[in-house]
Amino acid sequence: MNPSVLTPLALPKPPNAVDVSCHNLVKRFPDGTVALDDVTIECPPGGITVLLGPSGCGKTTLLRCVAGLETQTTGTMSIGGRDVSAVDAGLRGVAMVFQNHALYPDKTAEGNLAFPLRMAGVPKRERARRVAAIAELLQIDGLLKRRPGQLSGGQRQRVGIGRALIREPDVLLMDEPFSSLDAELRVEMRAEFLALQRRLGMTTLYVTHDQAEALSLADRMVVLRAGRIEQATSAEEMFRRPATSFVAGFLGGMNLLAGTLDDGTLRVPGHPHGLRLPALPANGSQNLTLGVRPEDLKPGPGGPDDLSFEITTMLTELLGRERLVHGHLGDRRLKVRVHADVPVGERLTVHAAAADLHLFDHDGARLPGAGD
Amino acid sequence: MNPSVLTPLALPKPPNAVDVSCHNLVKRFPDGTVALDDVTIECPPGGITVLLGPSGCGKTTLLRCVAGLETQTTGTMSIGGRDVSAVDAGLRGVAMVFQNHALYPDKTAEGNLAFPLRMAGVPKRERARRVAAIAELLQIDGLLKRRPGQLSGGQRQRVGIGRALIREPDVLLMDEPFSSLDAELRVEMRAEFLALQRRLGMTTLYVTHDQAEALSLADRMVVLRAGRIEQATSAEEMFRRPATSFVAGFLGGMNLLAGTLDDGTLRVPGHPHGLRLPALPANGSQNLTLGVRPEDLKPGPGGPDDLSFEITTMLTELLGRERLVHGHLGDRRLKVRVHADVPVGERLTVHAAAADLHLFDHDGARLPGAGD
Amino acid sequence: GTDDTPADGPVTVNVLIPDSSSNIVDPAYKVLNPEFTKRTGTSVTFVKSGGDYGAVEERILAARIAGNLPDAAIISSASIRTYVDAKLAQPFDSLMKADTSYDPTTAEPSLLKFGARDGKTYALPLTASWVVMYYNTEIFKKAGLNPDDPPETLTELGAAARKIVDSGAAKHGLAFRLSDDPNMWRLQNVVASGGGSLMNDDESEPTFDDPALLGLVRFLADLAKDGVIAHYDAESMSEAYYRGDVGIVYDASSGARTHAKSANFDYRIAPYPIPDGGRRILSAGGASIVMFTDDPVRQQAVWEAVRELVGPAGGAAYLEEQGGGVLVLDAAANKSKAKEHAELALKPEDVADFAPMVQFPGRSAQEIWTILGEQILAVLQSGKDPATALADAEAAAKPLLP
Amino acid sequence: MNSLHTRLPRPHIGLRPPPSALLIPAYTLLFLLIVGPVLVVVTLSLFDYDPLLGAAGFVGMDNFARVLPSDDFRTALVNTAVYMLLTVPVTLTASLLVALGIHSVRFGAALWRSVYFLPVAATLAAMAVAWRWLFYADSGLIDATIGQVLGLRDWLHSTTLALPAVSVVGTWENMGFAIVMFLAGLSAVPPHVMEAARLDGAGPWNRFWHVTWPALGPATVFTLIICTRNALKVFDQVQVMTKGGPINSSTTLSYLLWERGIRFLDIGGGSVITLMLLALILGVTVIQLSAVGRRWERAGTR
Amino acid sequence: MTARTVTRETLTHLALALGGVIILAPFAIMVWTAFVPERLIFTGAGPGDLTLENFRIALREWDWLSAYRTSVVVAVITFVAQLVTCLPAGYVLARHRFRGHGVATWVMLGCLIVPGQVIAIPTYVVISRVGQLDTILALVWPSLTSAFGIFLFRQFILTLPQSIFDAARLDRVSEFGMVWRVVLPNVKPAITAFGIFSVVSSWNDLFWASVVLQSPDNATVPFAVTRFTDPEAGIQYGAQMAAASLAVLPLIIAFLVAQRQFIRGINLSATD
Ligand SMILES: Nc1ncnc2c1ncn2[C@@H]1O[C@H](COP(=O)(O)OP(=O)(O)OP(=O)(O)O)[C@@H](O)[C@H]1O
Ligand SMILES: Nc1ncnc2c1ncn2[C@@H]1O[C@H](COP(=O)(O)OP(=O)(O)OP(=O)(O)O)[C@@H](O)[C@H]1O
Ligand SMILES: [Mg+2]
Ligand SMILES: [Mg+2]
Repeated sequence: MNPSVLTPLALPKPPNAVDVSCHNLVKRFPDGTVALDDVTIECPPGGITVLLGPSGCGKTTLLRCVAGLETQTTGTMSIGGRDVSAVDAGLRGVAMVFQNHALYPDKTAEGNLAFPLRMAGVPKRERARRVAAIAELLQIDGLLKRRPGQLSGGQRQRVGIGRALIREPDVLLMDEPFSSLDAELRVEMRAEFLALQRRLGMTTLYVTHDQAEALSLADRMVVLRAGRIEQATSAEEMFRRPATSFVAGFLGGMNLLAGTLDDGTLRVPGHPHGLRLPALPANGSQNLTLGVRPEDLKPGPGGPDDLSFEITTMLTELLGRERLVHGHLGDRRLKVRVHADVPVGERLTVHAAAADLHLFDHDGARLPGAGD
Repeated sequence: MNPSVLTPLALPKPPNAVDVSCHNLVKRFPDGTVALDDVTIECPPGGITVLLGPSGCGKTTLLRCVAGLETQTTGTMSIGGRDVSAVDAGLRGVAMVFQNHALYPDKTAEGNLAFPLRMAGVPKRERARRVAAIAELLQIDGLLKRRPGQLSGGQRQRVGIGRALIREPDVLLMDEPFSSLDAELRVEMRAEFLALQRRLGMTTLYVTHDQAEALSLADRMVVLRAGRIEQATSAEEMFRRPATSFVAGFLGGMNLLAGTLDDGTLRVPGHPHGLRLPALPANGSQNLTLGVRPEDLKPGPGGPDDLSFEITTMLTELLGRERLVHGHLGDRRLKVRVHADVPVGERLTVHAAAADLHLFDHDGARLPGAGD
Repeated sequence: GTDDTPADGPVTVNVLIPDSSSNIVDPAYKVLNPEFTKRTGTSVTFVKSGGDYGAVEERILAARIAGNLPDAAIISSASIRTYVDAKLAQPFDSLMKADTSYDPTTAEPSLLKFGARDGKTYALPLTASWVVMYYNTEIFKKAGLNPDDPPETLTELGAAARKIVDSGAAKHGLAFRLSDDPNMWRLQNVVASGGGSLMNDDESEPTFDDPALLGLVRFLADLAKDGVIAHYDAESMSEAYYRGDVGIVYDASSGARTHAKSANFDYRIAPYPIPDGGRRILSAGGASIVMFTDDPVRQQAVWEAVRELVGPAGGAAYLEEQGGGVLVLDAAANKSKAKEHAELALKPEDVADFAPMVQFPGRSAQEIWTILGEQILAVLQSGKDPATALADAEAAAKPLLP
Repeated sequence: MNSLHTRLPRPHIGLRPPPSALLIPAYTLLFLLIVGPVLVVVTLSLFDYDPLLGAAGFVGMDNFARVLPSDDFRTALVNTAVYMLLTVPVTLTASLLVALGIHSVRFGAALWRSVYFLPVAATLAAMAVAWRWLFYADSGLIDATIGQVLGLRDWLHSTTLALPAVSVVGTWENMGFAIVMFLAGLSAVPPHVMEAARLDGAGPWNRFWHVTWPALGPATVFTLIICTRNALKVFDQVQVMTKGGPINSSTTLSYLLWERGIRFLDIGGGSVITLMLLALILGVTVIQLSAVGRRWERAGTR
Repeated sequence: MTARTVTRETLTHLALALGGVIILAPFAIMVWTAFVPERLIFTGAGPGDLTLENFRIALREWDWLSAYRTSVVVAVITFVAQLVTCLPAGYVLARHRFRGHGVATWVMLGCLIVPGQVIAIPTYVVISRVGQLDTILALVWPSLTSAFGIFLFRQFILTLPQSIFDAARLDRVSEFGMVWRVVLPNVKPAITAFGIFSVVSSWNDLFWASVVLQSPDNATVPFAVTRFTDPEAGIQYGAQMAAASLAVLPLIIAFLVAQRQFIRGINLSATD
């Protein structure tokens, strides 16, 4: 359950929601690349599981394995409690939005949308009705007579989404479904999709690179890294208490400062003074990584319980209302989100509350402490 | 010049930077679709012109016309002061990152990257050196022996970017180049690209749906809408003073409240009381649209010079540190960005400073007033 | 017709035909018509081979393997022996004898011999054509030859042919078909006229060391060496002749119609030149009908059809179709066309001497002919010694005999 | 959205017949129509079978011992190889050029397609006559043009030129086929990759070499193998043009097998030649597939 | 169009025209001869001499309507049967790996190389044993499927993007549906090419027809062309060329109709 979505849209799961799970999935490609390395995932039935991870970490491969388009090297997969490891893709009741759209080049947008219904033997009139409805939802109603080659990137992507949704499948796999849409449309589509998903209760696996999308959709969030699961939990939990420095860096772009702990002070290479930490980790680890989010760093010296230090600004970026200031502390780069413009090449004192600090050990594992 | 980038990276333009301009470009496809309708653009030589606009507005078509891959129906195009309207694509000195990557399916990543250099007759060793350099830059150095079919979406996209950059072209066209990359990598790549662009001074036309990217890269920003130019100016200017309500809504997702002005109060349908505007537009327009960004709305009643009103919350979305609260005011929906969690279905008082309000007339054109 | 009308409906028999040879099949279509069926109770289905005699032989082979031979077939008269040797052809004798209304004496006796082996008649010729010489009088005149005095012996032929070439009247004096001439028809005729034969007396072995054959090959080789003679296959031979590039050809009398249509110059027909001191013998070509069925009822029906074809009606039809370029079995019909035969250089005494072509025994007959042809061509084209070539041919042929 | 409420029937999670079931109709027929009869022919190579007498006797390898060392066989083998070398490279290159030409023109492509298609459609019997006239000594078009330049004359009646003459006809016949194949293959060239190549500064040659040629891979492999097969089993052209002559100089294996097996009624000998021909074509196909086939095919596989 | 492209276009046309002359020469001879009186064929004729006499002979001597009908029926049945059997097989060989895949591929390649003459007699024996000689079935029997077609389709299916097959599998397209709904519309140029060869070769096939045909009513078009050759009397060139022209006419018309399919209607760029 997504704790952040507490609206009437969050209907109780339809009783027919199915669960999807993978156990010890390994996928090795013929050239030896191991794209998935012992992946075990349980997707909440009727919920949305968001997959996150750096480019090339195996997200698409995982979806393709679930769909049955790729055969896992070892491991098993079950859908609705049944082992489908050896079941044909077409019989798993899975629909997918492909990263590259994968439209039928010879069929019009309408033909593409209607195709899964034709395959399911839906009568013509019913088909037309449902195509019209989904096209309206996706705002492509004026384009139904065009072939994929005559559509823009975003339009193609929407046709691809429509083709997956129109079947109202038990399991929906979405591979960066909104990546080619503009921000406004993306937000709209996301909301429409969420409403539909909540109503129909299809178990969804969702890959996205958009953090806002991930956080707002995820009933469960899974971070993959080089074919392995780094962390799998709720969105809120993951954002608040990233289990590893990798997750922390990946989600929300946390600044990570590695150094050695010396008498309550974090020594960072290239920086003359250390950082005096307001709280220390429970165990006496020597090599530490300190994490703090750009938006948790505020200009000014802060209070006595805050961590405070000085950086040299290098570059600022306009983000809209705010600016992202890139600076460095010793040899380390870090980013700060500020509201006003700051001059480049000068020193800037920033502070962060003890509660906003995250500590990770030598191997990147979270240390209980400050932020908890 | 991008006013937000005031770092050593912003080198003076190399003397060989060329200008790119289109005059009264019209593109009508054989099926009658008008994708570009009288578009005139001047791209600053050596700068980055970012194209923004909703899906299907003609961005890709414009890039393709500039590249010479599509022949304009009417209008002219010049590159480096030379009329290239009838010049073959290969002779325009233009490189392009395609929305769908368009890699050579039979060549390895390395082969794809080296191809433009081979065509330019660059000797083998030099080619290898440059391929290695660009691959490292794009973090695909381990993948050089793979074919496109063996790469993930984001990896393919990076190969496509590398292929365009490696030539160090005079003119670079980039169609959503980072859309398949995760947030972290995207920021990194963006910075690397910017550094490279500043160093080489290639005149760049850049399509993106990512607002942060648009704002941080644009020397000049152009918003297209249904094949026409809606506004073309600097990023900062466009963000601060959107020329139309369309731009305002599109860039940064401004809340737009249309209503009628009645004695200094904006009457919004379905809302019993009106909104008392702290400042009025110069002319006495009756039908108005009030624009205010979600992040400019702050909880609480605010000061006397602030606009203040009550909304009913409907839904909250986690954005990371912050939350986006969807609410309604009468029949209108609006969004507020807040730091704390707010209960759903309750009333929330918000306020905005007069300087953060934007007013648009009946046709969507900006009215001089409050925000200026 | 016969008196005994069949009790239960018409009997249908299959006759395999070389359907590309309209000269041979069209009269058959014409004669074996519905009226014939009504009259005799025999109906004939023509089975198309899609080609000429060669195609017919391929079809017989396939049908033989499949065990569904047609009831009868129209084949080249030269191939009769092959089917007799293989015991596929059925004799007509008892049918002929039983048919009281048929009078064998109305048949040209020399033609009747064509299908006779071991005292039985295995085939009846529908047409018989003979070799004649066609020559282009315009070329003759240009070469200073007298068209009214055509060559009659090989020596004269050689001289005339050389003169044509030497005077520049035509590219070649003579064309002589060898390579694809079934059973070396032209060669056989000249050799026989020179008193030789390609086979021994009991027709069991080839005699390629025959002096007449050797002489002929030497004669041809001499001419070939100087380019006087060329074009050894059917199409090139006639095409060169029609183009006016060749003065003289040995060709079938049945081709007279085609010559009349295709030659855009003045030409004449004369008896073919023979070896000096020889006596002209006509080894005939043409089409014969053989019967394969051994079912008495069907045999009877085949006989009805054959009799119609070789009788007066068929004879007349063939002579009509071929413009007199052939002889038919019905002597009376031949007489009525005697004048045209004369124009085709056939004298009455020739008819009496009509002889069938020789054929090698057994199934390898075609291969032996091919071997012989290739050896002779090797002489003409690559200058191989004639005697060696013929000896080689004989050596290669021997193992192929049954 | 409300209209999207009826749910589709759920798919049964279960097993389907394997895709290879789709091979059944074609392969059943292939076995019935081709493999079976071929096996019969193979068996016959061990027998001395007189089709006319209907007598057959098992002779073991005698037929092989008789046919394989013979001059006829050796000549036919060499002729077949020469014919292949004379036709296949020319056919493929010329057809590819023509197809590229037709594909590149903006106007008149339909006209050229028709022109180059005509030879495919025409009946060989009639075309043979026309070709004979073209090859006619001295005054025929070929002697009058190429012949003048190269000093060659009367191709069809020359023991050295008859085979080249037949290969001219074979090339001409197969070109129509190859052009049609290449034209179909050209429609599979991904247009966006072609565009990328243009922007990458690739000229026409490089665009061909780096984009078109790889994409044509599977079509090229097909055309190469079919053209080679057509060349190795050439029969019709030989029969209508030269009947194997003069003096066997244009006898190919296929012609020899027909001559032996059908015309000479030597079924056993014909079967041996059939076997040799099949082995030859199969061998050449294997070589082609392993030399270039796999590589070219993979280049165009998506 | 720039001057450059105009020049290139013109040069291409010139080159194509040059090749076209060579390609068309025999064909032109055929058509020309069909109109020339027999007597003038070898000595040359001018435009004034042309005549329809040869066509009159060809038309009189042959029942063209019946031959066209039989040939069309045979061509259509053959093409449909081959398409129906070859397209699925080509698809499976191109896109699936299964046990026996290699064997199946080699069987296909093996069948591809067998000359028709080789298997004619065994096939003839079978057909005659089941009493089907002289039927349409006998005519089409050896061509009910075609290794050539399987190979051709396999090659063209290889060039389709894998992603459309993935999408279709998830759209629950059965393997059967995959062939007809996904492959078929995307390999139209290949089908056109295959159609051309299938139709042309069954149309022009004399060999097999002459083996199994018996009655004149079933004769196919090529019989008409060979009809004017006599082993002794020679060839009636004019009539033969007229017959050959009449024989090829329907093919040309069919080709002009099929041409459309060659025009690229599919833009595969929508998918990678
Ligand atoms: N067919 C293949 N053969 C070999 N390696 C492959 C193949 N397909 C993918 N890979 C590799 O497997 C890894 C995982 O690929 P995958 O497509 O799952 O990544 P992803 O997480 O979807 O990335 P992205 O966000 O860039 O789309 C990548 O490193 C990729 O290069
Ligand atoms: N070949 C074509 N024929 C007809 N219409 C086309 C064709 N290509 C594009 N269009 C239409 O032209 C319009 C502009 O397309 P374009 O690809 O330029 O959009 P875009 O701005 O790039 O959109 P996106 O952000 O979705 O990629 C769209 O409405 C599209 O449907
Ligand atoms: Mg992916
Ligand atoms: Mg686009």
